Amino acid sequence: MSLVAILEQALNGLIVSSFYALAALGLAIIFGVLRVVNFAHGELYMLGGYAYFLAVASMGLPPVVGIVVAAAALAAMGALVEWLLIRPVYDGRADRPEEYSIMITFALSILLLNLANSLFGPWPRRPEPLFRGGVEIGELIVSGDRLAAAGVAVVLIAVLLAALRYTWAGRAVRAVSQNREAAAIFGISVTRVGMLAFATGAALAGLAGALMGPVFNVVPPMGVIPVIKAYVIVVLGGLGSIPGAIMGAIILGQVESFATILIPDPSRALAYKDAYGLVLLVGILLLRPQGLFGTKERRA
Amino acid sequence: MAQLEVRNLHAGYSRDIDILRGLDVTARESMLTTIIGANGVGKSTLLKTIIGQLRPHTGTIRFGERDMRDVNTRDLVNLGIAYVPQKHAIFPEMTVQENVEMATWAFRHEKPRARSAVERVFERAPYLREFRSKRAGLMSGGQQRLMQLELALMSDPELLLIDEPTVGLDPKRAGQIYDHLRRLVTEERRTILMVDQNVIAGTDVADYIYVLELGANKLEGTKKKFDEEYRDAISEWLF
Amino acid sequence: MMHEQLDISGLVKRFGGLTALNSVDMTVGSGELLGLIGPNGSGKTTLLNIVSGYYKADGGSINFERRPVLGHAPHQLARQGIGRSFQVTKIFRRLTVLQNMLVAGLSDGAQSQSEATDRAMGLLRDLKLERLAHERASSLSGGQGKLLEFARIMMLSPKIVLLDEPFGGVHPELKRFMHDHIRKWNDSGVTIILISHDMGSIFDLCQRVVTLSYGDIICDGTPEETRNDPAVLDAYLGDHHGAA
Amino acid sequence: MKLQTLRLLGLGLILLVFLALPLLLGDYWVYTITIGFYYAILAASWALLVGYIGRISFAQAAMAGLGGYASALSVQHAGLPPVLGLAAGVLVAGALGFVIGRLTLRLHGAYLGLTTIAFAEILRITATAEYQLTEGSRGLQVEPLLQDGSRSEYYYLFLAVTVACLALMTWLLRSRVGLFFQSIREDEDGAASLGVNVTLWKTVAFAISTAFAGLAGGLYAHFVQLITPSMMSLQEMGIVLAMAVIGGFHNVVFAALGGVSLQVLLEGLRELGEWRLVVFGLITLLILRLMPNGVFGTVADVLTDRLRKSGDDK
Amino acid sequence: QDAIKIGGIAPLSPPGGVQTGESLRDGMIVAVEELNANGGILGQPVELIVEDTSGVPEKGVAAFERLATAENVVGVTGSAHSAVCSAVGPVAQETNTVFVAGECWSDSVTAAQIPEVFRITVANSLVYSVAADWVKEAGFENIAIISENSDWGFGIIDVFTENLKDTGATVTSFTAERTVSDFTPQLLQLKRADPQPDLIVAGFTGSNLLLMLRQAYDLGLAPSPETAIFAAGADVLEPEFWDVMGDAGKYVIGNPAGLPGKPDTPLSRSFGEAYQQKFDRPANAVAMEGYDGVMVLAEAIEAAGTTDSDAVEEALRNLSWDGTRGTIFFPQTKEPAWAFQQWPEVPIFVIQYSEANQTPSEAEILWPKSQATTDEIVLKP
Ligand SMILES: Nc1ncnc2c1ncn2[C@@H]1O[C@H](COP(=O)(O)OP(=O)(O)OP(=O)(O)O)[C@@H](O)[C@H]1O
Ligand SMILES: Nc1ncnc2c1ncn2[C@@H]1O[C@H](COP(=O)(O)OP(=O)(O)OP(=O)(O)O)[C@@H](O)[C@H]1O
Ligand SMILES: [Mg+2]
Ligand SMILES: [Mg+2]
Repeated sequence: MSLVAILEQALNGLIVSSFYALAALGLAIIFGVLRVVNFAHGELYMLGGYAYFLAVASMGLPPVVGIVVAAAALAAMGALVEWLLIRPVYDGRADRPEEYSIMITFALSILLLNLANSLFGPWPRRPEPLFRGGVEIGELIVSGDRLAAAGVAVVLIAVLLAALRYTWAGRAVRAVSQNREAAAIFGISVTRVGMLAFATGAALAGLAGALMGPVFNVVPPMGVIPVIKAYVIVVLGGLGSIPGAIMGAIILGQVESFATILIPDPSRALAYKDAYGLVLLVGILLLRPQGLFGTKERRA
Repeated sequence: MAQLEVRNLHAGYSRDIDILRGLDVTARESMLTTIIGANGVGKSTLLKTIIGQLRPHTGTIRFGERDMRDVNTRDLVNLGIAYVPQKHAIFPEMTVQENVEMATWAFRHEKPRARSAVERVFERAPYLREFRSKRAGLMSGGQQRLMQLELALMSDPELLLIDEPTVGLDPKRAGQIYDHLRRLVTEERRTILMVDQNVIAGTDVADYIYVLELGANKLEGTKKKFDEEYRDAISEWLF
Repeated sequence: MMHEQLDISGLVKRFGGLTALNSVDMTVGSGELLGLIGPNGSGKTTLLNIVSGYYKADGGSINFERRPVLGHAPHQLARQGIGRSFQVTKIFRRLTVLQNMLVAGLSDGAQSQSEATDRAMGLLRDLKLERLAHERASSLSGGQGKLLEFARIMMLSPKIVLLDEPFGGVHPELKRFMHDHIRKWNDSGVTIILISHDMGSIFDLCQRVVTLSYGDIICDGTPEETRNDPAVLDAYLGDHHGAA
Repeated sequence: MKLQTLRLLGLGLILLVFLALPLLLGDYWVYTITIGFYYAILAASWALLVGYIGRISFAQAAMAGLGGYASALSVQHAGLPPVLGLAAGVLVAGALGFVIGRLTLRLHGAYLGLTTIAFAEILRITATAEYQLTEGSRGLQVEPLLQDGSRSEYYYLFLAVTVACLALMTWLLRSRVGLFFQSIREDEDGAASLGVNVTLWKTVAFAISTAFAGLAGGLYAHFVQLITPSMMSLQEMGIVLAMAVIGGFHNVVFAALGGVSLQVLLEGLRELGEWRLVVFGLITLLILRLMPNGVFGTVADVLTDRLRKSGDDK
Repeated sequence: QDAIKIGGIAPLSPPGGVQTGESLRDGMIVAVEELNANGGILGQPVELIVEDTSGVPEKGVAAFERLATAENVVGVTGSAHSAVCSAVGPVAQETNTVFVAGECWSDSVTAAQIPEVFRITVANSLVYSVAADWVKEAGFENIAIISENSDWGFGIIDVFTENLKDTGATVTSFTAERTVSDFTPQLLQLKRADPQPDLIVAGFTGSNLLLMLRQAYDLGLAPSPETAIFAAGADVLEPEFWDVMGDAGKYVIGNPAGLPGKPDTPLSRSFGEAYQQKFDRPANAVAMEGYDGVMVLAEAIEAAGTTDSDAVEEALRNLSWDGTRGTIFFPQTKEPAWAFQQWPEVPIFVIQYSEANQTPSEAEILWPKSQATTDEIVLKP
């Protein structure tokens, strides 16, 4: 393989990583606060894609506005879901909060996916991207929509990281995730933070869907694969750890990019593409059950 | 006149079962009031009802002018109330420093106040300094409890509600805590309502004592009255 | 007739830069009732966690009845007769109180279900928990949880019991019950290591007291010796000698 | 005691209804309910794992698929009779369950859930990609279990196996093992301190549960006579999950009833066309939210409550 | 008056190819409406019952079961997934219900030689040998096939490899899951390959086919002067293709098993109009198969004069009916195996879009030579 070819694959891997990271971010935040793995995240992502499509293609709004619309719509949706379905997880109404949260979000994902199938129909849609055309970096060509999505993703990730670390809202989010009772005693509104976190997570899913829609088409099952990658990433990085999620995304992007072309049997190499990350995940968990960046707990 | 008054309180964990059955308790201003009673009589339940984790079935709870029946736990700090629950309430995955900062949440926008509150903690509890950048959940049981007591004091509460202040603390530190609570009452004129199983020490620092039995009042009186009249009742438990 | 039942030598445990146990040597004879005290963070719970298999050691060795302890899983040690309680209770919240007891009673397969139930009910009666036998453990008060945990280990019929702060939040009256039980247990030959900050209980119950401070044993002697040891006074008791 | 007899009576009644159904229904519904039995075993096996030992797995459908493939392939290549093929399926699924249980010992909650998704997807992708062996997504033709078996013969066979499986599970969970499972679910460290072999039971629970899934998958494959990787998909897993939840996943019998009744409901909703799955998702969501013990669980709770009350009155 | 029931099966929910499924179903609907408008079959009204297969064989089997045993349909048509068509064959036989397979191309559907199974669409061997002829004629030398790992996908690879064996052309193939949506690593690899392939065959369906085409275009790989791209999935025939692809759809090559208006008969024209009017979109090969499927069944019932299954089956064997795409009949030859009850004269075209937003009928026909609308064997951008 020539150097250019290697670079090209690495670059593609990086771009894909930023997509994965974007899809995973919201998941990590929601888990971070509510200790809920949002199994409906892929469907929220898909709804973000449709919101963007409706805003840009049907209402004729400019793409930038479309992205904002998608994020806002999904934030509202997230708040609603949190209020209606998620709240029993932490207000003591659910007898088995952990299982409840897993099952309720899984059920929600079934509902949303089928609802989208019925409402939007099977046809893929391709809304106008933020940028069109190709960008040439030396000999490497990257298409504009991908680069735009990747760029926005990187910026978003940076902003979010800073927000979590340096703003009070971010700290409140972390505090609530660790001890709800203590948070309430110190004056934090647990329900508001819970809703904020879920709405933010959903908005991030929506953003990801809006940015990815023009790249991978807007279609009801569009969230299924990315969300599995997102799971892999957040688990790789340690659930709830944002830097972990980013590392996880980078690793996964490169593994998929290179494994697909390095495995000698080309047919198998591609057939197993979606399995590489899963195998990696299983491998890493066996060595470090808390993920790459997760931390151990005191036992007794 | 900010005293806490609980009148004819009925409360519990499910609507149809009263754990507290007509309880009357008053935490008088600038006094340390201690509640004692057998396990499961409802002491913690009383505190949880006062701070709004449980809703009273009937009865009244007043703090000064404020009707506390529909209070939300998150508003406690603003009302000048701090609460230390029986089980640990800290943020285990945050560092000690971050825990201390989180305790200033309610007045985070008053920067000088928040800053000095943080500084005071580390002055008062130098041992916390060593653990400043260590995750709080990794400290020993007693260390966590101590930190939690410190956190509760940061907001300069008028009323302090403490469920078992010294469980897990070594005798030296327990003694210091009792001294400190005493000082808060006598020197800073704060009001404290605490539950304590450490009957001797807990009543020793108290101004006023309640004894509960099965969700209702059994005995009450000033420390003096207790020392004089109810010694026997207490020693019956002890020996 | 006493022999060395638990033999700890050169035990080291580090957490990152912090040395929680600094080459601890200690032997406990069969049938002893030993108090383990020390300031907060001195390493008591850590020691217990290692002896009962929850933490790995960074150095040293432990033998229980001449068999090595390190490298064995907690349940194996429990079956070999090492029972323990937890400073922060670990009760099975969604099981009933009785079921909590039965787990301990049935885990070695030696008792039938009805035998175990009878024994459990007897113990619950002693600890005033009988009324709650069929309630979920999540509805116990803090002190009742402690009692349940105590009762649970008794079901296990251990040879040595490690109790971590068993009296925390327990009412004096029931504490007396617990004292009686601990003595009875001990009289029947069970070795007991008692961690507690309740000096009354320690000095009342124990023939020998070991004091830890910053991972080192600073005193090992009778209650009398311990009470008057200047190092212990300075590090642990302060001026409130046995206030509790 | 009275409660116990009534419970038995109720179960007997349900069994009678199932015994009578083929006499009342046409071939198609008999076929549908037979498939419902497959889901019943699968949902019950999942409830065994999640409800009792608290280990969430999303690999149950994949395990059924594995059992199906193992059985079908061993019949095809090793020339085993289908009954032995089934046994092979049970063994293979149980063995892989044991391995997964062992590997994921230290994981719980969401980590475990996500890791089992990984295993499930790896299995499904492998079944699709190893075309030469499995015929990929085209599907593998499978020997019938009964030569020239009629619809009702299959029905009664499946009913018998389902009842046997449930009896076995119930017996296991009523024994001390069930208690150990639950103690592990509540607090692993606490259970270990009382001598419960946490490692062993967690692994065994996984293996038992997947072995049942493997059996269900094998039966299904030899009944439908066709098996494809889509049987191992997460979508399929979602349906199994919904069945257990709707029935009540705290109890294997309720979960199983959920399996049969949802299969029937799903067929009954065919009129709705593409909205069928929407309605289905909505029902699952509502039941989870409003009746966390599931339909049958809630009904049983209410009935028990009534009985207790009326008992008190006397 | 009892209605005569005709069953349809089509993928109407994922993971099936829902787009194709809907076209197929809509074609059937047009046929049934036309039949009823003309007085039904044997004087009885016709009822169409369409079941969803999700493109999954077991579900297809269940759907067929239901149609045959619960609805008692006279015959079933449709499918759109080879795996489903193959899977329902044995059920058709068992329930003695005829099945007229539409839009499933794997050889194995008819190669099983089940007496109840007839096919009115192409077999892979039929279509790709035609496509292979075109490839030979065009002189492509390095061919890369990326296809889904389904019966149909593997079939494409097999037939191409087989037919181009003796031409000296190299055929490289990759297969992937139906759900893979990012082909960039492979496409980059192809782009850097030496020599770069001159033809890429995209053996996918649905959104993923469009994604692959799009990604190849964005990377500047194909369609380009060096590399042509051949999209095997039926999705390139739908108008929505252009919504998604825009200009990137220009110069994409497709191979429909029939083009509306070819042959230019009154029936093919009237069907095209009725379809356009009812569904507000142009008909395509798949819709024509849906229509033909129902009509073939109706003809057979009419010819048999009864709904008795054996009689209908016999009537199908002897059928010769002028459908939208030519005269349909089912030879009884068993050599090669797939030719049994396989309509041999399915029109097969290789078309290439020369402008954006063309319908398949407006595209240039490259092959068969006799029908070609351009002299070029392949158009280059
Ligand atoms: N979460 C709960 N759900 C139901 N009942 C509860 C719950 N918590 C406590 N109870 C019951 O309420 C009664 C009072 O409990 P509470 O915790 O107030 O006791 P307490 O006086 O604080 O005892 P302790 O000194 O042991 O902490 C007990 O009988 C207990 O069984
Ligand atoms: N898992 C852990 N990770 C990091 N540090 C730990 C861990 N467990 C204990 N430590 C540290 O080791 C020291 C000893 O802790 P340990 O819990 O043994 O104290 P202790 O003697 O039981 O105290 P207490 O009386 O407060 O319960 C403490 O400084 C604590 O911070
Ligand atoms: Mg209490
Ligand atoms: Mg300790």
